[in-house]
Amino acid sequence: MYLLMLRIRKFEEKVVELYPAQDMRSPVHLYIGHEAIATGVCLNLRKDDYVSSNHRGHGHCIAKGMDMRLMLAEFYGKKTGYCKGKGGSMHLVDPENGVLGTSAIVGGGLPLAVGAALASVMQGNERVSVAFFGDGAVDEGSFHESLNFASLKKLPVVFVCENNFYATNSHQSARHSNNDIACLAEGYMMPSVCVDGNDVITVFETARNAINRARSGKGPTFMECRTYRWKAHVGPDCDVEKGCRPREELDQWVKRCPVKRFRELLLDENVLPESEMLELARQVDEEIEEAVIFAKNSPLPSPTELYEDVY
Amino acid sequence: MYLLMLRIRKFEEKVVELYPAQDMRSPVHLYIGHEAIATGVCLNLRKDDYVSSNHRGHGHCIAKGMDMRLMLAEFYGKKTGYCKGKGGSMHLVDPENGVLGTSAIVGGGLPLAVGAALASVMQGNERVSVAFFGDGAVDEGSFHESLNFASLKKLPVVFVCENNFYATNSHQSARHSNNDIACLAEGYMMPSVCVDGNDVITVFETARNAINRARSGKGPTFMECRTYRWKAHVGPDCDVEKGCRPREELDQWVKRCPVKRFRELLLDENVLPESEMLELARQVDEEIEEAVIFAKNSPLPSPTELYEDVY
Amino acid sequence: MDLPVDKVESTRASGPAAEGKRTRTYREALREALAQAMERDSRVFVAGQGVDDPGAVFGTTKGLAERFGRQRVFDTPIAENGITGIMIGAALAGMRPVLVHMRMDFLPMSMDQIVNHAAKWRFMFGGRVNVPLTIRCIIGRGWGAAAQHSQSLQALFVHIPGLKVVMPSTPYDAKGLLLASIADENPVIFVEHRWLFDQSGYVPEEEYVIPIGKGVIRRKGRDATVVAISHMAYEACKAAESLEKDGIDIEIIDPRSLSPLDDELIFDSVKKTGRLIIADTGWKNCGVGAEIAARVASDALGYLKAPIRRIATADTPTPCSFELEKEFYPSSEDIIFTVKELLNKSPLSPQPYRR
Amino acid sequence: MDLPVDKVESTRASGPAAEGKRTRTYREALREALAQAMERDSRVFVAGQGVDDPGAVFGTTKGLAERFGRQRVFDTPIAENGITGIMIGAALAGMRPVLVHMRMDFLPMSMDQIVNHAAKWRFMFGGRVNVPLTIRCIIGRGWGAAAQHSQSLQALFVHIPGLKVVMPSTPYDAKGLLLASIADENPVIFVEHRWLFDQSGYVPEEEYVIPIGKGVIRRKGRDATVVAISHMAYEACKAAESLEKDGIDIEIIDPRSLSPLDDELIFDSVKKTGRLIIADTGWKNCGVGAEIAARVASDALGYLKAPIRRIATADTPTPCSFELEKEFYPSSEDIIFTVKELLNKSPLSPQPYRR
Ligand SMILES: Cc1ncc(C[n+]2csc(CCOP(=O)(O)OP(=O)(O)O)c2C)c(N)n1
Ligand SMILES: Cc1ncc(C[n+]2csc(CCOP(=O)(O)OP(=O)(O)O)c2C)c(N)n1
Ligand SMILES: [Mg+2]
Ligand SMILES: [Mg+2]
Repeated sequence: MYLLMLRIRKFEEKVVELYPAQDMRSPVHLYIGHEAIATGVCLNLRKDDYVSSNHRGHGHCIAKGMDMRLMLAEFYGKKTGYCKGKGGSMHLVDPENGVLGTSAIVGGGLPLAVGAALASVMQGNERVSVAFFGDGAVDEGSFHESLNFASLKKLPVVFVCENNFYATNSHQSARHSNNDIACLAEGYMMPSVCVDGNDVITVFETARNAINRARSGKGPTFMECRTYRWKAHVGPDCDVEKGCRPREELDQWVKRCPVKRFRELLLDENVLPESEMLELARQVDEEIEEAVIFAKNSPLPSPTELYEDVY
Repeated sequence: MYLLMLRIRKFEEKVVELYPAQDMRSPVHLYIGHEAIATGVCLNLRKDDYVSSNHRGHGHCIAKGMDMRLMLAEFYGKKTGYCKGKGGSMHLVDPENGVLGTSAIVGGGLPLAVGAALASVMQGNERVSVAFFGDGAVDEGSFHESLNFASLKKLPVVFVCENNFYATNSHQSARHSNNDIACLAEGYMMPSVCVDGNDVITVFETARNAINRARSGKGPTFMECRTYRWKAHVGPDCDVEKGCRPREELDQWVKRCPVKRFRELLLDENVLPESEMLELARQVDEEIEEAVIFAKNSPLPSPTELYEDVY
Repeated sequence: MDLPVDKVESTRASGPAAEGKRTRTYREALREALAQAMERDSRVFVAGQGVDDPGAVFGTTKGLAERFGRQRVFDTPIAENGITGIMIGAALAGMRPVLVHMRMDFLPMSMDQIVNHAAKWRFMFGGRVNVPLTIRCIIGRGWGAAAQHSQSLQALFVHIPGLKVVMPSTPYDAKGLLLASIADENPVIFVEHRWLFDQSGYVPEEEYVIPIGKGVIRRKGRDATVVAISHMAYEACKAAESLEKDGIDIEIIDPRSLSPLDDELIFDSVKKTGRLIIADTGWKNCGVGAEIAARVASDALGYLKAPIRRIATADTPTPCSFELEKEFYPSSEDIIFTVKELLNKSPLSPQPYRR
Repeated sequence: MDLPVDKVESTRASGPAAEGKRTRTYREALREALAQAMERDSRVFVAGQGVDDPGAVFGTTKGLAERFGRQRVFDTPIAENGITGIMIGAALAGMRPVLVHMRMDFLPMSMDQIVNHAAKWRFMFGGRVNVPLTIRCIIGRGWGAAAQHSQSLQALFVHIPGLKVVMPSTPYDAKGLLLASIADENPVIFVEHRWLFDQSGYVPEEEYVIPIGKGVIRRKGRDATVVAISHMAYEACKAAESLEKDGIDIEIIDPRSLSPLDDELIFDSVKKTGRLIIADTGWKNCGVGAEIAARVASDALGYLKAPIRRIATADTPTPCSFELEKEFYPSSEDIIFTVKELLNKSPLSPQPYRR
């Protein structure tokens, strides 16, 4: 678990480092600050369980087992990337790991997860679907349509709303009549909880129950996970300088860093000694370095490949 | 009030009578059975208050003060109709009476009422908007988007859901995870009630409170009015023969006929003597007869009129 | 009216020619295709408003719920965008959904999922996934359906790479193209015309597919090429009968698929006749007629002996009044008028046709 | 790069010619138009995601919230269909909303309200009401925006009667057309190109409108007509410079409005040059180029000395990789290549161009 959180964090930090060189030409929406959510949820999932994700999807993909080398190659527009350079940072997919795809259309991914869950029921398998989405997706009609259908048909879906209080620069209070998203979701007659999205253990346990419930045919569950994004909506910079959000708000949330909190817990409880943590960090750095080398050294697609894969 | 209910009922009965002649070539969605709702709500409205309506809109239009002659002419595709024959039964409008238009797209009318309410606030006037829609519209994303926005901005809107349990032949239970629509609407932090939609007094009083609340700047209210349609989804026939719905269900609701109930109440309470009722009925029959003559005798539009009114 | 099927059908499209004897309606052909696809392939299912009700979408899904169960043939909430996305998700997870809409006018509700998701999924992800989804929808004309219940919006989908669009006009094509659409790995917009449901014609009992992208010559002729889409193919046949009496011999091409489009078939015909008219069920601006005209103006321009004309619905929303509907919808009369106009015309005398 | 404005502008379109001295960027021109419209008319308001945030939609709404208050310049939930409907409702109740989308890709979300409501409302109700709504949206190219954040979907709206569509390419036109759109009684889809925001040019301080439906000749020439839309007008100018060196003289027409389209201006040019190329920012199939080609093939066919060619984005969704983007997006190179190809061509030798 700690390894995974570290991987997501360090992967994104590497993107921050590399991006200014201007050769990763794809808009990046960084997951830094949200790590506990993807980690806590996905560690409960089987390889063949489904995940649908959004524009801020790197964390979900790594947590669901995708290869950082192929992800980074994709960001660089390389032929070796997950989508042969056609998707980029906002569009990752991996059928082998159950990743249905990341949609950069707000709210676009919810119905996909519901549909995969419908397929699971029709096929009589036990696969569970998770939809990851932001508080922005709650604004959309597809939120309502997806929750209603999933609950109506008692489908094995877990809705995971990563409420970071902003959609681009728009605060939740400028968009939602009810700031309590979990409560809104209750209207669809499914269990609905709101948890601290920066506490990986809580997320993990809540998700475990929800996923078990789904797998045993009892229907969908809604989880609102409150968290905060550290970086700008898009790109490697921080946006508080530009006046997008109050600095104090960010500072408060940085104090509640999900990685740090989990690290301290592990140390306090003597689960993992500091030395092993350092070793893990080193290992992750190595993996990422390797991914960077792989990505940078990979060939670009050739122009004629444009015409492939349309049908 | 009784006059208005009678007008709506008899108008629709006249359509039933005339339709088989096959010269009223426009799909009719009859309001019979719902009369208490349009009546109870609209009698609280001022002439310049707004109403948005749907495919089953005849009742709303009559209740909002529209002229049955021009309505019927419209159904017959005549130049003298409200829309010069371009709209037909499903598309009526009357800016003078605040009727924003009836949309035959399920859920299409809700945002229009919300938008008109937004305009009222911006213009600083006291106009209230009412959105009439069916239980089918609750399925749509626009329901969610409209309720959220209206409540977020505290707009003077009253949402009136005419829950007749069916959308075409599809029962509510095949479409809604939560059969309690009013409860679902509560999630948007607005007062929400469910009333007997066949009881015109209850509808009237509930609507009065909601409209007063809206007019005094306190924001939107949601009203679910339970009722039943007597005729087929579309057309003048009854659909129970075709196996669309259980006959007993219809019979139960016919017993609870809103017009009959109100009539009995008026008689019981000695508000209106039988003789005056008959006189009213006669008067309405006359109005409608006149409307039929007007509509039938009106000229058709000329072919070149097709090209007018696009821009 | 019977739609003549030229022998060319057997060479240019798959499947036998018309002289077979098993006759079915367009409606039955659709139902048979659905039933056979569901029978053979457990991944196929049918969803949409009213697919399991007594009306059964004009009878095209009649009996399917009883036969295959309500898990595979089910009604949906009126939530077109969400439901379309759910079908895409099911397709991604290995199913082959057939989503049914009573009217094409409801597709704009789900434009986001169709245009931004279904059409993009395969390409955007480098071909690693695909969306085998068939979206059936119905167009029509008449009886005052008016502006929101009458639109023939195929051009909106033809514009989008990643979607296929078909519009069968005969029972034979309806079955063969529906089976082909369900078997296709890509999203297909399958457009039916309400006025065709009662048409009957030869429909083999066994399963067969008509390749998506293959047009057919409905009638051979030498004086002008009329490309006629969906129900307009019948109007063109009617026009041909009348024109024949005046010694005018038109060739009728039914493209059947609009995306991909069998433009070679059209080019070959124009090379022969030198005159082109496209008769569509939808609007003209940026419509299917425009696309066909533009391709011919690019690749077969030199063969044209007269201007290219498009016949389409008027440049207005659909009116309700039958008196205005007559003016709004094109018919065989318009085809006859335009063919005659073109025969008297050199490329240098344009005088545009009203529509 | 400077976009030459031909004198013809002053005669065919309203407003003075280019030699004025007040220079503003496209972005500033848009902002100025909004500010002036709001100043003059209290019914005008601006809504959309991010219109009041520090980014201010690429700066085009900067300062408006402060100046006119957050009741008239406000952020909205991410609920495009509902919000569009709400804007329509406000327009019906006497306001003149300007709805802003950061990307045109989000319009499919609101297709129902645009196509089934805004476009229909006036006609369907016999002209008794109208929807004076302006929908601003932005297209662009590059930086791996990929399939869901890059679409240039104007053709979808040109197809629909009841909508107007404009695509200004200069700061002068941006201001004049935005003021015209806001003043128009009908829904207007106003399409901006991100690569134009920094362009600067003559922009008068006072309010002025450019009539919707009037194109402009950007460059006079005799060898071929290039109709170039939005940003492609710049690519065409670049091409013209290069072709000039080879002694080839092209005429460039910027239609500015796509619906209604100034087809007379195009016909006149084609009658002179005999060659037509249409360069669009969007897809080819049923695209704007198809419409223009079809009109010319109908009304000016006899004047053509060579096939009509369309230059458009490739027949694929938009790729992310810059290596593939180069192939996907057309540029001045494609225009140069195609012009030369056509000059060597008679109408009888088609050999289609790749795109
Ligand atoms: C339909 C649609 N509208 C608008 C956008 C532009 N947009 C991209 S991300 C975003 C904000 C999303 O916020 P949220 O869902 O909370 O996710 P977060 O970025 O906070 O993780 C917006 C408005 C979009 N991509 N899709
Ligand atoms: C977007 C859309 N989808 C489907 C339809 C077809 N349709 C017309 S009315 C209707 C049922 C509406 O039910 P409800 O809102 O409950 O109104 P009721 O007819 O019961 O009064 C349907 C599905 C439509 N008009 N619009
Ligand atoms: Mg957020
Ligand atoms: Mg109902």
